[in-house]
Amino acid sequence: MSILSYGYAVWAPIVWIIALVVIGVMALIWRSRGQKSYKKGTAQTDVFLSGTKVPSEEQRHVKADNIYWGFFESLKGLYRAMMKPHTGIVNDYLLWLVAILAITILILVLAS
Amino acid sequence: MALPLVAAFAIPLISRAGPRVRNTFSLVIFSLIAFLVAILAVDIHTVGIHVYTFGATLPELALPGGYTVPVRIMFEVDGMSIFMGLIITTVTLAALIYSLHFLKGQTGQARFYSLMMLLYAGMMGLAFTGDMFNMFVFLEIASIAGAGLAAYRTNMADAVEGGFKYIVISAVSALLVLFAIGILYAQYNVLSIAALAHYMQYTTLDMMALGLLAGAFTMKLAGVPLHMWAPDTYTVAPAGTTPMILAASYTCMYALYRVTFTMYGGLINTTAIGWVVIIVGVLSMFVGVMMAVHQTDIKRMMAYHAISQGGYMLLGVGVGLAVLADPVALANYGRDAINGGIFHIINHVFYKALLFMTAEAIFFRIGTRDTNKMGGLARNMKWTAAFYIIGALAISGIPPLNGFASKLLIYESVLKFNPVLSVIAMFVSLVTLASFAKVFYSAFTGPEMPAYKEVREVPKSMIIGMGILAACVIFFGIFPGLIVDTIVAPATEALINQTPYINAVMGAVP
Amino acid sequence: MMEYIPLNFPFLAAALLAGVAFYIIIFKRNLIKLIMGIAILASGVNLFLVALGYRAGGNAPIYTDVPEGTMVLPVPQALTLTSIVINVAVLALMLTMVIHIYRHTGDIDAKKSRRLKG
Amino acid sequence: MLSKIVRTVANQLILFILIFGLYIIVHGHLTPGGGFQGGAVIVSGVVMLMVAFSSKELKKSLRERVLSIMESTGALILIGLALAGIGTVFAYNFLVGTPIFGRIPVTGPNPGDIWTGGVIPLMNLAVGLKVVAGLSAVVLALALFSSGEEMEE
Amino acid sequence: MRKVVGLILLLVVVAFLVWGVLLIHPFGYPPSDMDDYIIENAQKETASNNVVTSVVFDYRLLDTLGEATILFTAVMGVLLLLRTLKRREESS
Repeated sequence: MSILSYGYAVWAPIVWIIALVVIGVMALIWRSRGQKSYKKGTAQTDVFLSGTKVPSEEQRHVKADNIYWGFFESLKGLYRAMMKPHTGIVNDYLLWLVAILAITILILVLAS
Repeated sequence: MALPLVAAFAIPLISRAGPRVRNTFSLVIFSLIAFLVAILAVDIHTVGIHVYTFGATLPELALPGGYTVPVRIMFEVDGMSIFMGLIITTVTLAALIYSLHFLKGQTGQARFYSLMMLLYAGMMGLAFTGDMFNMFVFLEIASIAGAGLAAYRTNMADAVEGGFKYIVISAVSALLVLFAIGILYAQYNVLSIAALAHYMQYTTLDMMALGLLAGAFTMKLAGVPLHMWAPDTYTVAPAGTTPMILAASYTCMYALYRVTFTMYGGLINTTAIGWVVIIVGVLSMFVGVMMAVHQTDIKRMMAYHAISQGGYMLLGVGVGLAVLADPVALANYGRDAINGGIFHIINHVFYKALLFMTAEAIFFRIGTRDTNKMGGLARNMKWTAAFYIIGALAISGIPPLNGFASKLLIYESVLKFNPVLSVIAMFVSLVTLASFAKVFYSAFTGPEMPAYKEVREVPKSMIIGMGILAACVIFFGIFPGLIVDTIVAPATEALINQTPYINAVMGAVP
Repeated sequence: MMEYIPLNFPFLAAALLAGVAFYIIIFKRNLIKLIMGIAILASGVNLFLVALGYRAGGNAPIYTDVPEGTMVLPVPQALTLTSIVINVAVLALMLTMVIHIYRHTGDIDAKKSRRLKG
Repeated sequence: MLSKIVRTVANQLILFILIFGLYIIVHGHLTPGGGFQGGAVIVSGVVMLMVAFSSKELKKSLRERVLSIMESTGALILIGLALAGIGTVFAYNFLVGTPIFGRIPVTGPNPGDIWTGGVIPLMNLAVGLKVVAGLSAVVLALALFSSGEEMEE
Repeated sequence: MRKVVGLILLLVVVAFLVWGVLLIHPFGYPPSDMDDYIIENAQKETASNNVVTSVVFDYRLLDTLGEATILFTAVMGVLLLLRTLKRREESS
């Protein structure tokens, strides 16, 4: 019923969910055995920025542009190459269509 | 035979919805249509292929008495067609419910709903028809309705631009399809798909026609490098209609499969075509996801993800197509690959529609799609955030949601075929998760932006529309075996083995 | 009866019309010219379709006071009729959108209307 | 708003254009032509009026709501005629053999008979109505929009 | 650069189209199974003299239906896009 089984593998979501619940319960138990001296609202939870004053929350929220900055920085060449064909011009789309037509017909005619 | 009732109920509704539409009226009629489609689905899965000839003295009388070519237009519904029909109906129902409140206070609602129904009718006809020229006609219906809907917000310049790009692309590809139909008609003087498949001789002209059809349909289903129109159009389309345009592009994928498998099924070397499809699929996956991580516009990112997920489907079906020749490999992993590719269509349409709807909910409330300006929205839009999490986990293949099941099928079968492709697929899935985590962090979490203090939750009908899709996503995730056995396996069988489709019409002809 | 034509001139004309249309829709930046190119492509396809159905020496497939003899094929004419109306509809919608683009960007150059890119 | 001569000639000419279009529509099952062609002819007459008089003048007589309702009724008649044959099959030509439009002509060349064709003449009329309404609505809307006017909702 | 590549691809496609249309049956002598049936039986089945009309409105009625639907769609779209924007809440 719920088991997706085919020739060489089996995927049973119910079993997976049960395992997830069990692991979650175990994690909660383990967490409850943590140290008790931690209290919210005290100075323990404040951000400590090596003495300098901490910026307010609005500044601490990272903008979407800055997430994965290193990823884009390392792949800059790839992105420059990939941005080049993405000109928002309709004619270019149709040129790509003509190119694909030529290649496809060539392949198919040669394959037959 | 519920099919003509569907076709007949859809179109008068459209015509009547023109002058003055009542939302309740359209809802009632549409739920009736959905009910009929469900009946038809059960009927098909129990009985088999249905053929309905329009205008003959008997519905089953495909061939005029003692004659060897079908003359009239016929609908021919098999497992694959009804599969697409179920997808389209569910998505349209959700989109209709979603749009009820979304359009509050905007002009031209009557025409909006009538265009929505027309788009639905075009997609259903495209999925059900068994006639090439009729397929072209329904393709045009879907294209025009989609373009008109995409340009709905005429006060925004980019909306009109996206609609214009969509209709230009659709017009050119539809004309190419028509040219191919003319070539086929010139050779065999028939227009029915089954009759064409029966008389097909794979001459050079047939190959040219196949090339034209494949190029045009690839353009419509937004496979790299013909994908550039998709982000422009998906981004600007108003809320309820973006999932429908998505479904329209996958209906074009169905048309491509129908042409490739059914009409050209007995081809000698399907390996070449299979590898072409595989290459297009891998390119779509990689380029789509790489461009998606880069985006800051939320709906644009989702559109690029739609492209990359379409690559998964093409990959799965392409593997199946490449091994269609030898039965051993087909029985070993090819069938599972096609299963995964087809199962991924319905999964992807559901969770991507859900994501588009959440994005439109954000746009509906705070009036921007730029993720740089968002932040802390989960405080006020809890339902939207929850639905977004469900959709994001599903699209990045986290168990037990439905994205994982189909992706697992694709991974395992492709691993047997060629390990490199499987590794690429897993990498793409990883980057997908990364990009959605990025948008979730920047949009929903974080401190409360001062500008969005008074942002409220979206109206109830939008939540209901999203909830339907979320329920479908979770259900398909929990019971994948049921779905695959009931609706996916018949579709795969219909694709792999085209003789029943042909014999349903041309059975009497030697 | 007409004698045998060695070369399919009407089909050639249709193919060349399609080529001209492709040239226009690829290289002309003006949106109005783009629409013209699509119209030319449509007319080329229609010519191809209607030329498919011609039968040598045939007369129109209408039995009202028709002279005896063969008839040309009726189905391609019906298909052409349908596709003509379809193209009329598409062109009307495209022109509407071009009017809106001109309203917004004051220009009908495809290079200028590229807010959505990347 | 062109000169008086043009307006007078257009006033006289529109009648003939209408008659010719109606003739093409009604004889669609006997002579070349049909609903679409006749409708296009009539719409050309409407365009001529629009050129002769200004489109604002025409807006008073041709209201957009009326046109839309006309088009919907045309489409509905077409659907209804197709649906009326559902007794046998959807889109079955059910009028053949009945006294109305039902006479079957002798096979082969013959002088036409207006009472033939089954549902085809009625469908021609419906399509003609639809085409006239739709295309004139499109042309009028385009003219008005490009001339700065707005068509009433 | 773009012009050169475009011209080459264009020439390839046009060459294929020309080659293809030269392979079609000689002009004026088409294969005609379906159309012969229609020409013979149109008068008996649809009681209409105009065979083209009988094809449009009887044999391929669904195409005509879809065609009318397309016209309807286009009119709806045009009137939707050219509607007045006064009573609209600015959504951008």
